[in-house]
Amino acid sequence: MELQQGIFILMGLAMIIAAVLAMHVKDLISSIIAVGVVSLFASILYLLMQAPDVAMTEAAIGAGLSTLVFLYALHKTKDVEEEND
Amino acid sequence: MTNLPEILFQVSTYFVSAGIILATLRLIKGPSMADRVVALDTFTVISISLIVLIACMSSRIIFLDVGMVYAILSFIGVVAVARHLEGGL
Amino acid sequence: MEWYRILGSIITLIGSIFLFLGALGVFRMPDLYNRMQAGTKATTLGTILTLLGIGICHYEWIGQILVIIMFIALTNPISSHALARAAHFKGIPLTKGSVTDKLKEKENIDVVVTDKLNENTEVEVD
Amino acid sequence: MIKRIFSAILLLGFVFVFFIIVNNIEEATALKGVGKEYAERSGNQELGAQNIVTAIIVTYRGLDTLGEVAVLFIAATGIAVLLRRKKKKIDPGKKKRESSEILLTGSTLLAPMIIIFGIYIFLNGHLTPGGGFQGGAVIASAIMLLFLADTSYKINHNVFGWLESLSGFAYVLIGILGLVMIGADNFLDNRILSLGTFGSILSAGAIPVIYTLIGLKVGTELASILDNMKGDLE
Amino acid sequence: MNITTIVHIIGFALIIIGFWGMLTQKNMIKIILGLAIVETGVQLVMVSFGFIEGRTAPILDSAVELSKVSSLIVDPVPQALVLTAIVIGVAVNALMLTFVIRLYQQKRSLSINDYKELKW
Repeated sequence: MELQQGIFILMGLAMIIAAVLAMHVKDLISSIIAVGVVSLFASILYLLMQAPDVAMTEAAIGAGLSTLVFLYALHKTKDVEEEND
Repeated sequence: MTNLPEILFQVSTYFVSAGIILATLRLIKGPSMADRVVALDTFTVISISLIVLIACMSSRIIFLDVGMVYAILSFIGVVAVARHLEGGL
Repeated sequence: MEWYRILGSIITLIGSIFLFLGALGVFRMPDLYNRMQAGTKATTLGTILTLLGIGICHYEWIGQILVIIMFIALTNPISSHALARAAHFKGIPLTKGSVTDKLKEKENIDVVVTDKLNENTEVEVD
Repeated sequence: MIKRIFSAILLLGFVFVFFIIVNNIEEATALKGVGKEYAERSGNQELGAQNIVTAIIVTYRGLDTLGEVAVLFIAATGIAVLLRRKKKKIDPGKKKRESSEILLTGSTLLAPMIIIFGIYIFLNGHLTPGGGFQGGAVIASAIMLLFLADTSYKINHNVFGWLESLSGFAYVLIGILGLVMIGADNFLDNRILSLGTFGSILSAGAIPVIYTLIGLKVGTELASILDNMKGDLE
Repeated sequence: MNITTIVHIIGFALIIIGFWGMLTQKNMIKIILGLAIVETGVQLVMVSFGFIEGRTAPILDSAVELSKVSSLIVDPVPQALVLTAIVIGVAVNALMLTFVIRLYQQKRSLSINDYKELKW
């Protein structure tokens, strides 16, 4: 097996494990982190598939913006709960 | 002897891949979410090396731009989760 | 066979070994703070060495590689600092063999010192 | 219970379809269709852009990109309408925890650097990977870092709104200039400026100008989405 | 096994995992996370349609000879499609999360089972 295919299979396994973890784990923050890991490895796969533009977009969006949008939503839905109590 | 650098680069890629496997195990195991964030931090640093190694193996300088974006933006996600944990979001 | 290519690839190999050891530390260390130590310090050194090796090997890339190294050296400590501080405030416990917790001591001392300062200023104003 | 059986049947159907697709996929060995056409035209330096993806996004498929930017604008407007601010006072007992000195200093040092890096990305869109969408995301990330570091940081809504509207307006205006100056079916053509030497920064006609406008628009829109999601009660 | 097949399998596995999560989870934020995974899978499959083994990225700097471009580069059209789709995806995710926040402010619940007005 060549090195490049090995990296593809390793990244794919890590992505699938992270995706299953994101759907399976009870804790929402861990779930958000796991989705971030999925997008990180997707960016490396795009780079290996000779698509640097797409890799750069996925890196810029998935690194921070997407995580923070989900965290803000989580924060807001908790915040109202505290006010209600 | 002529392709010694290529062999050494391949061995380096194997080491980096082993690092990714170990950090994935920590991501699965991590008892608290802070442990998973540590795994994410490790992933980002390791993948910058992997990106530059891929650029070296395909010998195209344009791939380094992706590494630059990752190097300067990847810490923001970790900071976001950290600020959420300490209640400052 | 140019000597700089061999030198660069050897430096890259050393850096990747550091990366592997850092990830091993993340997997093996007993509590969060030790893991963070392994996962940030060792991997930062490993990444810098890996990039420098590739920069020596392809010497025409050295400008962009130095920019990447500068970004890593600036951003990595900030994220690990924020994470460690958040974990400490969240109350994640230290491992059993830990000897000292300076941040907790510092917080307690801080309160006392500010109280004293306030008293002093009040006295001076009066 | 019946819901679970239905979802299992649906997933099994997906697995079946995907299995057929994976079995019957024939690996591509050559470019064909529009891809080949665009590659050959770029090889002849028709537009003067080194990055073929940029050439496709900005010029060959420019109308689609206008649509994408419109979708982004509608999403941002929808978020702003749904999360409109109510006038409410925060009780002083429930304040956010201030960030540490290191994060504050680091963010004030890093945010201008990240913004300059974003500008570098969308000015070099025709030479290296990257462009307006990526540069806009990078600029929005800089503003996000400021949000994270400083709890009292507020963006200037006037400046952001004007920047967004002006860049969108100028984008459409450049498209109409192509209609006027080149020909009837050349909306969003980049040859309204001279093409320059292939591979230098001031080349490829209007592509850097268009990508700068797209970058400003995407950056301000993503930043305003973040600001609305953050939504501090005044 | 060639690379296109591997990436197809990864992408389809991500799509199925995301759908599984969307169908079985109760929490609305988690359903949106499942949709984000599905998006990633679809984008991976789309990029892999344009990949041709042994060719290089579609950027014509000194590494690509200009006279025989069409036999040296991978297909640029799927990359251009996916690039905009990613940026649109995060805005659409933010819009969906906004709906979730508004629903939460109405009923104080994140569970999908509590919103039954439109069920027949």
